[in-house]
Amino acid sequence: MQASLDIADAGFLVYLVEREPSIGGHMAQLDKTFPTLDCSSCILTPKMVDVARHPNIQLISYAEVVGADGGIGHFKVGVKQKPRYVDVDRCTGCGLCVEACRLKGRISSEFDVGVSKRGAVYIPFPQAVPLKATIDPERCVFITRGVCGKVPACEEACSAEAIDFQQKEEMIGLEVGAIIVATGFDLFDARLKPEFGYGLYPNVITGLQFERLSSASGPTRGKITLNGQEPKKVVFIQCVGSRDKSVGVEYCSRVCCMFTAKQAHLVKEKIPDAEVTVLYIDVRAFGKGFEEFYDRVRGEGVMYRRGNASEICKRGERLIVMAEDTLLGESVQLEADLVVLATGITPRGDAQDLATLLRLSTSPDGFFQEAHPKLRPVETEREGVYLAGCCQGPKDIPDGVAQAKAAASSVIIALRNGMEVS
Amino acid sequence: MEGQNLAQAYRLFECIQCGRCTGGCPMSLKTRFNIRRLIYEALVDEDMDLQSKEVLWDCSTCATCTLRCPKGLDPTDMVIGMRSILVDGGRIPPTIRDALKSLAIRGNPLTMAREERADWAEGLGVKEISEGAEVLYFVGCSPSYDPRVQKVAKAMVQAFKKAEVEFGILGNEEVCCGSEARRMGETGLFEMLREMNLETLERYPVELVVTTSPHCYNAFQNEYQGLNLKVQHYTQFVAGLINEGRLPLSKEVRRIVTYQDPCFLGKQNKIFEEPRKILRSIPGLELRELDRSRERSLCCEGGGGRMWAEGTNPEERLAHTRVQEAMDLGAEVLATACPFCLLTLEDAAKTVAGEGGIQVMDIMELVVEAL
Amino acid sequence: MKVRKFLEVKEGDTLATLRGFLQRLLEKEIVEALLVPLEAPSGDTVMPALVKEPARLEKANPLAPVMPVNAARLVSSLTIGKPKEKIGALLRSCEIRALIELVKLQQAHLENLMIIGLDCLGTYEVTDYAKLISSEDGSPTMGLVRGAKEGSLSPHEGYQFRSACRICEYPVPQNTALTIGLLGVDGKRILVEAQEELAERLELTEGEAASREEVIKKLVEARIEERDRLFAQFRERVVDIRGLLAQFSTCTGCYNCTVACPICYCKECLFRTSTFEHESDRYLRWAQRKGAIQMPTDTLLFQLTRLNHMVTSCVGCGMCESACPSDIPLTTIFRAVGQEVQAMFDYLPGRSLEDELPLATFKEDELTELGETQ
Amino acid sequence: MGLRIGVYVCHCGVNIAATVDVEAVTRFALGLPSVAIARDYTYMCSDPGQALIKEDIKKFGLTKVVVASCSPMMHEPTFRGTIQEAGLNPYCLEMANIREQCSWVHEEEEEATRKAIQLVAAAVDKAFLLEPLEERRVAVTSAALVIGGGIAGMQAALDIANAGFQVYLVEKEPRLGGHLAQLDKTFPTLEPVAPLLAEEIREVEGHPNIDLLTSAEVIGLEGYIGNFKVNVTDQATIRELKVGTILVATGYDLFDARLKPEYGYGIYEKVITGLEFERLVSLSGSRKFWVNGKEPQDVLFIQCVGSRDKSVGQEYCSRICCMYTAKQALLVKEMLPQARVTVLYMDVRAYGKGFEEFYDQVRGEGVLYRRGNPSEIYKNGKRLIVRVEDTLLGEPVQLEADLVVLATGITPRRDSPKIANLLKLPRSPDGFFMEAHPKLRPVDTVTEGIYLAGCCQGPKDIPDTVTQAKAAAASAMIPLCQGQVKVEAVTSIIDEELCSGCGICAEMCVYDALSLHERKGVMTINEVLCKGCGACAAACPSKAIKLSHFTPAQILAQVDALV
Repeated sequence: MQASLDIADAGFLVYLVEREPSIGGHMAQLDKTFPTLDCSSCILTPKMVDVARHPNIQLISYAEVVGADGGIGHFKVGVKQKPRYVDVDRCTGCGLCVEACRLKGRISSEFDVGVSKRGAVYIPFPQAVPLKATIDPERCVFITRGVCGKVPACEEACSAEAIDFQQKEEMIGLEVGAIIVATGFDLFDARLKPEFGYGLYPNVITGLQFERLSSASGPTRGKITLNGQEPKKVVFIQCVGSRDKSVGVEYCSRVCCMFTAKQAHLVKEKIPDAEVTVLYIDVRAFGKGFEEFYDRVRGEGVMYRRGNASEICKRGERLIVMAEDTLLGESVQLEADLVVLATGITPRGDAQDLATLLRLSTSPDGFFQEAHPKLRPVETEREGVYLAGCCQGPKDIPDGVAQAKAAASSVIIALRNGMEVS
Repeated sequence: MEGQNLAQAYRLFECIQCGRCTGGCPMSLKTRFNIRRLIYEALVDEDMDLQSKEVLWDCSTCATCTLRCPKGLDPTDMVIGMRSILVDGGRIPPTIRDALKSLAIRGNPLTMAREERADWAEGLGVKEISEGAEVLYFVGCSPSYDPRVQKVAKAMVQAFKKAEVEFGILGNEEVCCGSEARRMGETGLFEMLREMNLETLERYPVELVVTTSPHCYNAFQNEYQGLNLKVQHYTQFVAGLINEGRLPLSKEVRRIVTYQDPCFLGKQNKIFEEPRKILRSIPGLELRELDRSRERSLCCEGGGGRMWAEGTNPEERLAHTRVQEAMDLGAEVLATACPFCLLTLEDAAKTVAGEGGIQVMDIMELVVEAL
Repeated sequence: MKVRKFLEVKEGDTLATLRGFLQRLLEKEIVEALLVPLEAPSGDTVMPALVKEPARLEKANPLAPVMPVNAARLVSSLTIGKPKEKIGALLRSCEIRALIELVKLQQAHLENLMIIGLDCLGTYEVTDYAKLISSEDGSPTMGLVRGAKEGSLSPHEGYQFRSACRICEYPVPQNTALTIGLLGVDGKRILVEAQEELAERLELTEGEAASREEVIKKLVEARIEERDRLFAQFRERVVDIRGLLAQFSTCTGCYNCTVACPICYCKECLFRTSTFEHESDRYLRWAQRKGAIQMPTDTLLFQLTRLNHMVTSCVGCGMCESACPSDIPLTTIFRAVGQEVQAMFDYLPGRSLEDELPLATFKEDELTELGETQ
Repeated sequence: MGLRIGVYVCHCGVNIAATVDVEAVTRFALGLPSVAIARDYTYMCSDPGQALIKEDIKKFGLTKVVVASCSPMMHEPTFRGTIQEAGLNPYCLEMANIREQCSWVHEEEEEATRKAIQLVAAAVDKAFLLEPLEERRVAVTSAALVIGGGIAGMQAALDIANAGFQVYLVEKEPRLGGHLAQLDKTFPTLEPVAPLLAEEIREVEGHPNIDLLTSAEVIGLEGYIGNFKVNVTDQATIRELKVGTILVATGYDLFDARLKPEYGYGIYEKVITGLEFERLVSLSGSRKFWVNGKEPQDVLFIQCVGSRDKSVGQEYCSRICCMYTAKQALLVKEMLPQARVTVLYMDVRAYGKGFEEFYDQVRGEGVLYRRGNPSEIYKNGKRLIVRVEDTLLGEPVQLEADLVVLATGITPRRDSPKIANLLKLPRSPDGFFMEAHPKLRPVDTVTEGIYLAGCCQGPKDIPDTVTQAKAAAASAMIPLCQGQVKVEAVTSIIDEELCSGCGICAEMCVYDALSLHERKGVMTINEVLCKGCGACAAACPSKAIKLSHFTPAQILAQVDALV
């Protein structure tokens, strides 16, 4: 989004292709941001609106790039527009169809990372841009089985007559001078570390799930509760799927130390009498204001214990986190009502496919490879194709924004030079 | 210079001291055995004195530390290396010395005669492998000699016969796989036993070796370089038989059973499904899972020579904890698939539950009940 | 280097000696004009006047224990247009402190200004002074001048000093070019403190006033004791907004306080603008909603706004209280509230030109939450 | 034409309608004086919603429009656009936030509806008094100034120049390159710095669009975005440069290790800083690495010297020391395989791409990492003794060393208060220049047209610096591309009759938009610089400042409707 805005502000036409029904990415899922504790959606939403409203940006959401031929100055990009089964020109985003869907509340919400449920027709979140409904073709019974009552409930509910089951996949051809890849990241699947019992114990959750829990716009309206109960002992575990060769993730995910510190702070803020412990190896509070924030969080009574957790099991209703406190040199068993796993950042599952498609290379960690690690951090080996954000490697928000603007700079240069030639 | 050499040999410099090894170590809670600190001492103390480190004998080589290490190090191997230094220096507990001596002389750690190894099979009509068979059943030391575990071997035979498996045993030619010798620090002895077994095995044209013990299985699978045979633990083999319909389990066994994953089978070789599959195939049997199971299973303390060394805290036993957990679950039977687990857990069951309390059984014994 | 010298009192007449000294300042062209209190034609008070002709200083009476206006306001008028001639201003401590604040607020300038400070022995209300001077044979002044040596400054029997003076911790002026000292000095001499080169031009004599510091200290301690007593009473009276409302309930909205206050510098007070001229039906609507509203309206808002605007700069001269027809204890209120706010910013109004105005500084923990500042 | 107000209440799907009775709100609005029409609709911001408003403006001849929906942060620009298209001045719009401030925070329908009604009433009362405002634009000088010729400044200058704009690059020193020129190799790739840098410098020097001023300093600045006038000392003369945007890349200083006397830096010659180590290695080149003519046997690196240390006023982490120390430790190990190389640390912050892998490699080569930060260094004979608690052993230890390398941190430049003053840049508590928003505007400053790159904003490694430089270049280019900039229409207005010229407003203004008119003795406002934040209006005791669109009368009308 940032890259699009910069290029569009410089006077060039931008096609923004997003695979999900809404722009916003992972940041839309966050509650507050570290270290300033700004509300994430409060600072993101205006940006999303800017993108939607910008005369030079054409937003193509729920679509995927399927090919890119040509070179700098004359790329021909093929985009596959997936059918939403909703006519976006008619849809007002009123949500009546969402309320009406027979599967309402039965499908785990991607946006809330499973903390809440949605229906087969859904709007990912209230601030979504574009604010249009989308029908999940894999779950909608009318699409999968061909029947849904006499008339599909959504169709019946929609006063704008926007539901359109006849929609087909469409191919869009774009001609562009330069391409920015900002496909983001996936989060490490905590199931790959079975010793933590994620997926087994409902009160072992990931950092992102915590964000949805503590978010005021989330399913619990910002109350940190599990089954209606406030946890009194909360343990945060760092480096879950980071710095861990045993699961093939050698690198540091860069953001988890701080998002954990922030979450620990939020627990302390919302449940002052909660005991909050963070288990860590190294606290990487490297950015501007980070160390200060880490100091503050410790000052608020969050207990940092050096030693990463090895295992989680259950004793009665409580979780037991087994770890060594390496500074005591002793094994400890910590009781917990809630364990939050700081799952790391991994390359997107389809990163390799996209790399092949765009003829980019990936570095050993699986992220897209920049042209030179020091001096050309946003360029790729393919001229005219640039990288922004976490698709190149883990990044926090300001670094992601800076890199996006940097990529925009490269694109503006390319486009302006092209202008002079023609 | 011991610290330096160890650091070099086991790549200890790569350790980031995160503590995952010790945190997961089942012994770290009941003894002063702290593997993370051992690594660190080896790194920072060039003149590290291992001789006084009795705690080294606490390790059951369950390898949780190795599995949990985020940097791909093998602390279990380091403990073994440290033990071998102790063994070389002669500072070892007498019980260990006896076991090792017996292994060297008699090919088993139980101080039993080599010639009595196949006595258990008398009258069962078991073929010697020399008579020719597709499958070699490698019995192992305790199933051969220990009266309790012999029942497992016998059950195995019964099942094999039922499924009409063409199998044979090595008889008195069988010697210990050496797994425990290696883990007690006697690398030389392990290599000798390995050579002996390899030589024996080479002589017979079998396609598959099936073991009773996960320890034997692990040794063959992972530590017998040059063994070109397919090796299976019996749970894999028997699960296969059931799958193919060769072993019909028809009798109901109306019992509530829980299952202890042996470290050498589960954690170390990721064989989690097959034992459960067998148990689930037994009609009437209700399988309840322990909280700590599979990758998070709790060690019974039987491995790594611990059958012959008490360790520094003999009072608290993990096997007791385990039996208690099984009882809390309401299980009538605590099943396992490892001779060491069987022995340690049964011992514990007697103390914790008394006679007539929870029963400890090998999976094979349950299988036979269902035949 | 400031030096301490003395002026010999001629014929036991301190006032005459002082007048002579002031004349000398003009004659020697140390200053070209002098702002000093002259005895008013009515004879029962003094008023600051700008004097060019030395002879006119015959009527000067800086020792009179009365202060009808805070002269800082006058210095503001004199200097805001940046005078071309050097002006000397003879001021009390509270006047100088108010002036310092006004300079920071860009309402006065110090170029071409010489601040002459005089030990303040306390002041009476204007009416009390007038009564005293007409009823007594001598003047209300000399008793105080005599007591200055020991620091025993008791008011005339049956009278009181103004409350601001009773709790004033600054009898001795600071930030002066020239200080005229009476406290701790025997009646035969007057102390003069000035830069060495200035002192040389003033024909002074050497001498000592060994007990001066001691005397001042004792005096200030007694004042602080009185101050704390008053503050404690005030805080007992005013524990919540209702208490405060009671304090201000007699305000008639005459705005005398804003006129008297040396700091209140707005050209036109917001409260005297059309902003607070409401429509008739609005008054009625309010009365409807609350059952009754006090007319005049907005007096509490006015007082709170003034408190809000002034309290960080309030030097405690008490002119507001003297001017108040309703006898609202404004000095105590402003000083007690000011004490807390000023402490928060480590700010003492009038202390120094270097201290930044609290309004223009930011402190992370300032007034974070209501009630947290205790 | 009389006052005719249209009120539009949005359901926001179920967001508002589920807790607020929007129909009741609409009915209420219809009953208010001067309200010509009131409607509710599912999504006011949708195209049909906007069309409805436009139609009504024509049909009813509306003069003011009130939209009750979400936060104005969200859609005020949308609706301003809407009414403008229908021929109204965009500032004749008032919004009542009945979503974020009402339906989202209240659960009880009756109360929420009552509050929504009050908010709408307040908005209508304010709308009575709204006045049309004019938006203006000013032309932009098509050139940029880059202050600082380190890697950040050079990269930014190149980007802007490559996009075809004139760039003035001002460097204080006689040569380009900054701190980077002092380094030997970079982490984690161990690439030599010199050739990389030489290439970059050549490119800058040879660029037709870059006017390079070395040994030059900025001494004066006036103007605003699009039209800055900058005075620069160039050799003995003073040049006035006219530029549209300014990019600050003034870099950093290294922490002075003498401020930690316990380490004996400056006393023991074998205690050196990381940068000195770089020079030592660079100079020794392919030759042996010698200290005092001998190969050191024990080399000790100490992390966090002047970082994460409140005792020397450096609270923050310097971000690069962990990795440059790892690199230096590896270099020693490569040159002297037999030497014992130890790194003393608190946390190893190997956060960047390839960093953890590099840290793994360095340890794998036999560099010993011990956790614990040393307390002091003293001498025993010829050897240095470092006293430290090994926190993983939980024991104090004394380590011998032949060479101690202090990983000194990054501090703001000593002259940064001066630069901050000159450019009117606020600084964050750590002393670095402050960005406009820590998350979403990391290279912008509160002053439009001035941008930040590199370590002057906070510690950064090379790729982050280059990235940020390019990012700042993008920001600095956009106004140049656009050719003109919009000026905020909502600004402060000074009533000269009331103003006493006390200057408190100027102290409050972060945009430096207010100044004293010397002759009149009153404040004046530069409307191009004013962002309409209202800080001055709030601070003015005389209420001589009014903020257009938020005048006291307008706000009081709103308040009155609410209480």
